[in-house]
Amino acid sequence: MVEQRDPAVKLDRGFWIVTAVLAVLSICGIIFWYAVPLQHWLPESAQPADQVDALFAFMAATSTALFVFVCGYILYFSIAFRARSTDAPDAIGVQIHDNHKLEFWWALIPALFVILLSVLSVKIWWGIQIAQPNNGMVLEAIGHQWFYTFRYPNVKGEVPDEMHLALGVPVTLHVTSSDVIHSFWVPTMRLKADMVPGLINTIRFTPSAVGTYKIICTEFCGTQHGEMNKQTVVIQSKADFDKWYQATQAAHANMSDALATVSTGAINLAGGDAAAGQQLFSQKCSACHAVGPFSQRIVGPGLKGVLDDPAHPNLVDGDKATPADVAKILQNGFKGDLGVMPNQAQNGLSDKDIANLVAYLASLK
Amino acid sequence: MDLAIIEKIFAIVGGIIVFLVAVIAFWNDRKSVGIDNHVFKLMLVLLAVGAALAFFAAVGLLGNFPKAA
Amino acid sequence: MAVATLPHAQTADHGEVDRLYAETRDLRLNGFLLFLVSDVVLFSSFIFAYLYMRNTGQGWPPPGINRLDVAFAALNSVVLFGSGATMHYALENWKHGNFGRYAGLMVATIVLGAMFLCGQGYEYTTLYFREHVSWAGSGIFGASFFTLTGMHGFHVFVGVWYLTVLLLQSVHGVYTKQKYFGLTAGTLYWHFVDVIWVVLFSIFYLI
Amino acid sequence: MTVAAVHGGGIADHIHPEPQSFIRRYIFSIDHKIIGIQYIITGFVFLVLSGMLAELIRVQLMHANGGLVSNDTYNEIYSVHGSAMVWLVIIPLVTGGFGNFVMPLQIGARDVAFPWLNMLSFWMFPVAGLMLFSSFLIGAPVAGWTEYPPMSLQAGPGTSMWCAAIFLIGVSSTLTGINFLVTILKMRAPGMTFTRMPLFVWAQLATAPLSMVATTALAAALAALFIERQFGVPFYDPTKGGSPILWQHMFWFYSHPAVYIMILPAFGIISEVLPTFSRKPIFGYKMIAFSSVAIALAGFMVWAHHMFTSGLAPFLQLPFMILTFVIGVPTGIKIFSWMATLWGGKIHFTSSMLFAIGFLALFTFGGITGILLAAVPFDFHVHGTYFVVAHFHYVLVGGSLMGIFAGTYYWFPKMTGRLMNEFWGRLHFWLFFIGFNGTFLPMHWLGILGMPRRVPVYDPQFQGWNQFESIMSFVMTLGILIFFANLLVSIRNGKKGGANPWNARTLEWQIPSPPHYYNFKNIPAVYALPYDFSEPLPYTGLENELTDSPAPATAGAH
Repeated sequence: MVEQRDPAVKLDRGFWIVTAVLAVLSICGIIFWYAVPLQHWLPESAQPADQVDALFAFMAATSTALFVFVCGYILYFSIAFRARSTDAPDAIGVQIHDNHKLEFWWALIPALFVILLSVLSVKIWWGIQIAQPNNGMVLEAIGHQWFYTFRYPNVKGEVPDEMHLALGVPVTLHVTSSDVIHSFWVPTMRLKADMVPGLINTIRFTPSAVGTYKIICTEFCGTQHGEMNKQTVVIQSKADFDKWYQATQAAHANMSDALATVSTGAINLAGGDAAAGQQLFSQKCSACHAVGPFSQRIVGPGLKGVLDDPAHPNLVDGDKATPADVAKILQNGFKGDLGVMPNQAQNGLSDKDIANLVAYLASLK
Repeated sequence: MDLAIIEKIFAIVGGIIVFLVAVIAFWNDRKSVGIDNHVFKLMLVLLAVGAALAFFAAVGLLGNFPKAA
Repeated sequence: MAVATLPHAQTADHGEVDRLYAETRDLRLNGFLLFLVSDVVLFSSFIFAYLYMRNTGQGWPPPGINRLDVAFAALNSVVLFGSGATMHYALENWKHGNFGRYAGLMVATIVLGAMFLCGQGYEYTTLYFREHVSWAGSGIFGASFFTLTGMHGFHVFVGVWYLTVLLLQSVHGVYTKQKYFGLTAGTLYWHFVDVIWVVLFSIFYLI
Repeated sequence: MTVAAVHGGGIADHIHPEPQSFIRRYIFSIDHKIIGIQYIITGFVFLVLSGMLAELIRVQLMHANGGLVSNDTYNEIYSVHGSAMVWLVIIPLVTGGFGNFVMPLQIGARDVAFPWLNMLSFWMFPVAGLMLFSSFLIGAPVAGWTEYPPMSLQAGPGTSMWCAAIFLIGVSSTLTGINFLVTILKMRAPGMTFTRMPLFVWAQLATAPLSMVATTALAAALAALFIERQFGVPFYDPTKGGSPILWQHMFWFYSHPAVYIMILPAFGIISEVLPTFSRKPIFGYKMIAFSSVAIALAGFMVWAHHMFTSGLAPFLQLPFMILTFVIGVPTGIKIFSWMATLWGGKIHFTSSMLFAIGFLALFTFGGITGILLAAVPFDFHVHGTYFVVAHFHYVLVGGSLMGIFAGTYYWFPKMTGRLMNEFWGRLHFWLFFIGFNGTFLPMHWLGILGMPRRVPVYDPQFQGWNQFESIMSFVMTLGILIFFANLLVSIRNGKKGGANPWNARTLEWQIPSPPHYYNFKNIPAVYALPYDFSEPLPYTGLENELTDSPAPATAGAH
């Protein structure tokens, strides 16, 4: 009875022939992924890309082999064990329930594969996230609806249109956003970081091939998300890059370091209501600014006595701070040694709000 | 007397009472069976913890105090 | 169809009816406990959100907002925890047939629950009018504090009504000394509300 | 076998006379079988609606410059398509639909634990669906089914409607989870121990806690989004101190387990279909059952693998990556066991079996691309591209939807007493299988080469493949239309199937088709696993089920 229910498993010649064929097919697949790597279709333009490609080749090759075996056996079993018209209508298959040895092995094989893949992925992750050079040129990319701008050290303002990089010079790129979530993806670099408002993400790489490469946004960011793929990274030789860098520095020499403005006219500060300003301050400002001395920093400096404490350096034009200067910062935002402050477009303050806030700040002595 | 002090005294006394009641109820029930009774016992323990926390907060050992500047 | 007219109450003897009651009670008990588990998850999610926002690196409470008043909250907590204890003994007395003491303890529970709600109302008005802390206007502090405590307060509010209904039901003889699943469910719910407050009290007032 | 043994474990029968009015019988029914069929009909209606949206997407993408609809309309279309397919089609069909109809029959119960609650859960579902689709009237959500803030905070009023609709369907899902969990734990027929439960019941047992716990977490996230949109209370808005990443954590803490809510019941359906049509016991019963539970548990610990590029601390990426890889092990065990079930069988290629075998191939593919996506370095490259789109369509269409089709062909005779037409069923399979692969296979490649998802217009270099995909999607649609035609015709005119047309061995096939109101005249006793074709059926107490004799007077009343 027991023998009938669990007969010994006999694998016939057909099975071994199919296994051999599948093995050959798998090896062809593996050879294919190593002979024609991803680079063949999509060039590499930065240093860690080769590591990502190596990982992809490994995963694609092993998965192809696995998939060929699974599908091949399914197909073979379906054909070999189909019910034939000569079978009795109530014919049943071989009544096997379990095979602990087999189950052990096929639990072990994926487990080993997972361990191998983990080791390899962690190693390459290390190469991308940790082992990249730390002494790179620090750049910033800022996402907007629906374009990118870039900031370079010692270049005032934001550089539009193209991001220039020098071949072989390591880059530390901080990305963030001024409105909604965007993403910074250069397919040829195999690198991506989401641009999240209020958060700075960092990627590090070394440009490795001269050329012009697309930057693509992969996080949905509004109506024209699909068109946010027009800008490029231009990788140049060091000499060409330096030329561009100096020209840009000169062209931007007269720009304000403040972020782009919305309303440009001076704000009428008359009639500011300090009580309303206090209310606004607790909602809008207190996350970053304390009502304390200049040295009490949260994100930005403490604002007590901003208009008459000599400890407050003037941030706008070097003279003693005036209410108009403070209003200008609230209006235009600020970027400098002390941090980044959003401009009027981002903080959502009306001109009247700004007047109220200035009145409140003036009352802190 | 200051309102805060009255509040604290009530909280201290109440905390002790509730803590003791919860512990006694737990002890009386310790051998009961059934999933509902097991849940009750767990809840009583947590209740005792809560009462203890309230007590410590009222006597000033726990809680939000301005950090020494 | 024969099954459509099964007169089970006539054929089954009394013992069978009791067994049937025990079994349906078992189903309802398990269902009710699972409902409480999903409610715990709901609170946990908001608590996670609060702790996550709290740890985004700007210090807590955020500048411009004073620390919460621990002394009053401790008193209010003791009121709620006390109601948990009275509720527990109310059910114990019901089980032992002391219906008079049961009713007294139930009334005490309801009153203490209502007192807690009043205390919370007092705390909210103080925060709003004296400290200008509001739900939508005080950044993530107002958002997390009022959402979580408000959600809990809503549970207490529902619980007070629930217990009142249970008290009226038991006065009208809906439950017997043997069959009192509704009271068990009410006690479970009330304990649950208490224990959630233990957590909320710790994370808002103590840390 | 004594009467006492049969009745000994019978628990909590809901003994009410069968309602006679049309409304109480077919509209506000508390009978799990009717409710299950209601779920299936409603789910298929929403499948047609969101399938039409899918075709609009494919028509728009025929040209690199779009041109069918405006960008904003396109965004609305794919957002509603995704949300509806997940919450109004797959989840209600696999849990509410097949779970309701089949699970109580398979465990030998007369109904679920809380029939009235079951009705309530069902009626939330069409209401939520109408809310979601009517959001088109006031400006539907645009930010995809994931609705990441700040985009979702700025979008039109339909986004609040979306929150409310998904919240409602979430409550329905939670209640169903509680209901099923109590039913399976407490209402099995005597003798049906955990290791004698059919695998579909195991799958539902693994799914129910997921719907119960994870969906509640989603409810919290949705409530916060709704509150923030309507009352300006800051949770997610970075300009007010909130965090957009918080939403991603809360959303994916639900939505990763949700993937398993969608796929585990499909695993269960496959595990019933394969042994029946191979005339063989399922191979490795315990391994399949326990791996379902392992997948469900591990599903709670991997949510952040959807967020590798969004600023997760680098060292947090590692555990999430490795745990995700680890889920591949139980999944692999399942696939190998199904494969071994075919070996040495007598395979009957009914439509249901074709879909089950197609499921094996397509789900394996989708599972493998899932492993690829879990590797952080490769995810940096393909996150947010068409590779991801291709991956989850392989898992959800090639996996869950194929499972739903297999289940429909399999249990249709039990629901109606009639068989579906096999010729059209096979045609449906081949058109669907070829069309599906033609539509989604090239997407992997497009994603790797640089096509981001959620775009109404794209780089012209990808136009050729997109046109090919669109044409193949019409083939797939044709297959689905044939399915619906077959379904509608067979309800009236299908061949009579009798109680057990497939010679299947689980309990639901031992009673008439369609089953009568109380399911079982006598609650049977169970002696062994159902899948043993060389043995007699392991049930007693079923002698009267297929005869005309009236039920014994005690049937129903223990």
